[in-house]
Amino acid sequence: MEGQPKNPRGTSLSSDDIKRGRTFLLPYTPRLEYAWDCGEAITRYLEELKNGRLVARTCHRCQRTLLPPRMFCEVCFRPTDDWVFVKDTGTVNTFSLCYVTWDVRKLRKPEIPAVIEMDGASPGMGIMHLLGGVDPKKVRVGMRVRAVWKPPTERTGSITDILYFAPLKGNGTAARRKRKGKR
Amino acid sequence: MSNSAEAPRTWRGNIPVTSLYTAGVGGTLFFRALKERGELLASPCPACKVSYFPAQQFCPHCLAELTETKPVPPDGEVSSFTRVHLDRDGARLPVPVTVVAAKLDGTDTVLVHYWLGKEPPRIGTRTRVRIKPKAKRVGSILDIEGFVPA
Amino acid sequence: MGSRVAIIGLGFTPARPTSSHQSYKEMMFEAAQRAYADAGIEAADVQSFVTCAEDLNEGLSIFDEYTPDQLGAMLKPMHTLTQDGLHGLADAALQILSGLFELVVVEAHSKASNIVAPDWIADYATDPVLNRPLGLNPHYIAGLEMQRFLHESGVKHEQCAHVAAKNRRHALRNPAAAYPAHLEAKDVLASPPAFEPLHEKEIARTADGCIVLVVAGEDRAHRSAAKPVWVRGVGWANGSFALESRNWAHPDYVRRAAEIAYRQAGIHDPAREIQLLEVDDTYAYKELQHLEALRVFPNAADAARATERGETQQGARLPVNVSGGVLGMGNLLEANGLARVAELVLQLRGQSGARQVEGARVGLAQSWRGVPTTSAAVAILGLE
Amino acid sequence: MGYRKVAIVGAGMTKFVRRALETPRELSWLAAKAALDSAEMKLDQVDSVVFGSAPDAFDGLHMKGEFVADGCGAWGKPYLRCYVGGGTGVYAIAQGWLHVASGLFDTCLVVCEEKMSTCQPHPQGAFLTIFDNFTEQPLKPNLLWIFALEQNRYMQVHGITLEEIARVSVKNKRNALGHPCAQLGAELTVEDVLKSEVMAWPVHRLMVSPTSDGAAAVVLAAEHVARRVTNKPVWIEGVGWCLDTAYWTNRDLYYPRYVERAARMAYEMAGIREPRKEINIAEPYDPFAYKELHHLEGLQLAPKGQAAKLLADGVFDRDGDLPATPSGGLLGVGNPIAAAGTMKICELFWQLRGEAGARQVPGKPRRGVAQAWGDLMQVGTVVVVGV
Repeated sequence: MEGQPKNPRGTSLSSDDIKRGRTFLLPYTPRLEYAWDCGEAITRYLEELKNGRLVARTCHRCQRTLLPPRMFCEVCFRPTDDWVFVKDTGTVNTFSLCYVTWDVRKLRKPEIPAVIEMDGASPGMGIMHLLGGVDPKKVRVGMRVRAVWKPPTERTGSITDILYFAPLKGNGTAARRKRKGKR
Repeated sequence: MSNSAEAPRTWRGNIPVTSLYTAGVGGTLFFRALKERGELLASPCPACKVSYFPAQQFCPHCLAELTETKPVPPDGEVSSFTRVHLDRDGARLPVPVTVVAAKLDGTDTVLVHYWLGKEPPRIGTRTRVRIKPKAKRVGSILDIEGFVPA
Repeated sequence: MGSRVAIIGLGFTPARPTSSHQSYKEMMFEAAQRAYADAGIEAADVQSFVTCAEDLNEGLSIFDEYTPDQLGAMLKPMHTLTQDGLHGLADAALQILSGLFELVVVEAHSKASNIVAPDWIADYATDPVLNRPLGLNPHYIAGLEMQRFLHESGVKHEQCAHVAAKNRRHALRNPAAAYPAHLEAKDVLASPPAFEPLHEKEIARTADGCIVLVVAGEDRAHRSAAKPVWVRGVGWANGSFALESRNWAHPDYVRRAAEIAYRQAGIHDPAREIQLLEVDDTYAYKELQHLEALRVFPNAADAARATERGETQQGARLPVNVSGGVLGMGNLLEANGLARVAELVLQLRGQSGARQVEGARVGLAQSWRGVPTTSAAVAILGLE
Repeated sequence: MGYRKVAIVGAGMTKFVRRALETPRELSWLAAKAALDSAEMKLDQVDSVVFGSAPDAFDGLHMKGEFVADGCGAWGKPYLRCYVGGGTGVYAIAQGWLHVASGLFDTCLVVCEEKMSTCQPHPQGAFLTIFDNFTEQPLKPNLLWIFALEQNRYMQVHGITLEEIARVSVKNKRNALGHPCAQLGAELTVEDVLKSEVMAWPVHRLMVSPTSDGAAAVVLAAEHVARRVTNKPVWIEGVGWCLDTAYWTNRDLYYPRYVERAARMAYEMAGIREPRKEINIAEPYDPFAYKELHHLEGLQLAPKGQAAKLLADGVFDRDGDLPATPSGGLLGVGNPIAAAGTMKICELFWQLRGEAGARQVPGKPRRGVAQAWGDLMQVGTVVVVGV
């Protein structure tokens, strides 16, 4: 028996079809431009990056330290309470070796995006950033890393004020904290 | 940007895409006839007794496939018009642009395009589509220059 | 399962031309906190959430991602509708009437001030093949529509100007409105032409703001802290989107949406059974066009004459857009419909202060999604 | 549970292709028409319409839902466009279910469409902007990052190997050979997959679904209508959806708890207590190979960390105990985002009616679950259907 869907339609166009004028194509570049209000939490976060510090918010009810900071606790649904600084060292939770840029150009040397759990924030509170100053083959989950900052005069108040995170000296995965792994 | 942690900040960004549109099945038929033969194609829906111009693949009233196309004459009448004073940046145009919606004879829908007459149009003004010479046609709605007084 | 649906909580931030002190998340959090406090509930009590937002008004490719945390919706059923807040209210009603949930939150907001080139965003909504190559500011579509509307209805341009003047004046009494002004029809007509016949002061300017509703099933509503405002009917519909095939003089989709809402509400004679209207007036002529489509007046010319005579202003027989409408409060993008609903809730509860309409028991809210759309929704709210 | 009974009575879809000639509106129309035709229904029998689609930046249309409405048959009808990122294609069926279950409508036409080829130079331009605008986009992330980060975490926590994950690609692309709409059906080996280019370790090219253009649609009807138009209604027994926090770097990505929540909601509605025993076919979301395994665990169809082993044992093969993705999935049929989720619903419709032809799962399956996922590793959407 012939299966469903029977005789499906939809016309595939190859680049040759387009060259031969099988259809007409119209390019258009929209102006999708924004100036987003950072608000209280992100303004402070970005300003502190300029100072070479990572700032978080605490929630007194669930006792968590939240990074990136927010003015509300998403677990307790209440305003967060205090600003606290967390360290610029942390532990790699997961990573990738990426050979493609955001606009799909190939890279010979991979970028190394990672989720890094920051020391001083609550367990599991990571941020996304890049790893650097490390042989890609040697990157491991559990690796201890430290932020490498731009020089103060070059900082603009952006997450890119941290160039990347580099391995802490003398660590392999030895400093891996015990909460890693299955839950 | 202020150094003060108190001053509210904005962060600028964009969505970096370009869109490349196909004319579609109906559009390809329509634009090919326009480009190659200078013809204006409509597609009638026999069930709904509506003639769609420009030609399209299906009837939005009943979802029937429109398999037939027919050329229509370039003559019709103005159903509405507007004088546009602002560009897409919101800036005032040096010369306002007049745009009309006009219904071609024998069709039931309108085409929106530039008004090329010196005098402003009125609703009901008889009009005619002006098509670019063949050498300049590429298969676009701009192969039509606009509407002129009939 | 209750067979009726009520609004039991309302929270909002005032509409303002800008809101640079808050991120969109902080704005939503503030409005949600107020709504939950108003309803006497905790966020944890809410079973399902709906946000109404369009990606390209937010500037993010999947805005749905960023909606749950500031509403207390983490790990709950939540989804986005890329439509007006009134569509969101309709969705909440579906969720409740299906028996799936009894407490649903609807949110919509605008951070229009964050959009650098708003008319270019609207341009990106037009048909890329047939219309966009003309390279026009997309508001021209309203100019074309108004011209045809004036022609078929016999409404005079000056009468449209009265709508703009009335609604901007109404906004003077609404502390949540972004564009209050002492304006007369002649001032509106004297403003520069924009998309003739439309003049600049006939076009609503955008504003920022957020509105959150707590919606409940009947049993839950009877146990609520606030006086329930019943959603007696909610309808929504689309017309043909194509400029080529749409109905240029009559927004038949508004009529269709109203038919659905009236049928549910058991309303036969809207002009008699409804005491208060909040309808879309993104462009001044739209209010008149919509009053006809809603069958509140036999035709737009009657609506126009009534407006001219002051019969639709605050204190008169049939007040329309006491909140200030979209012209007076500001165009809140996807939040426009909820701004209309918010006004009805406050009025029906008797919480509207200086602009309180006495004796209103049934109100109608209507939204339209702006150019180039043909999409509208209607809700009938009442005390019973 | 006392819900109004709602059935799927028709299904249809377009071919999934790299670049379609059709406009988004025409693609939607093709699918809507095919679904109505399969139920032998006319548009005037449709009371309400639901549309689903992912980012507007793909099709290149702000308010995409408004633009395509005419193609979905929404002229003069109540019309909602729902949106939960990649989870949309399955959620849209829940949205349609709400329309009919509420009692306000007797029928609902659900259409999902995506035309990714419009987006230039590559759909990645739209994906860049799914990340947080303040704290993540300045790092110039691409979509592969987040999948690679999640896959690595999943592999690390459970000790899963790349070979085990590659088997998903092999199975799904092979299954797709039997699908007339498929873009990327293929007979491959695990070695082929592992030898394919590393895009973002541990993700290899053949572990990634393609970008596609396409549409899919179903017709939903209340019981009295369903019984009139078909003798083979497929009932919607359960729907579930769940959205996790946007702060994805604050969660452990090794397990999709939001899928579990969504599945439990749908199973409770369907009265399912032991999903592994009571479900005959699964169509889990497979935009990347590991995702199928991840989702089978979230769906409670495999114990945590055990899906790879069950796959190796043949459990998820078309003739296995619990066939998973007999359609060929996103990896094989293609991935026009929202349409791909609805394609999974279409597949269950045809499978449960015994109409899947070369793809037919043996043993007269009676109940199936379809699932999609979306946003920032964040949304689970689940629909259970049965006959």
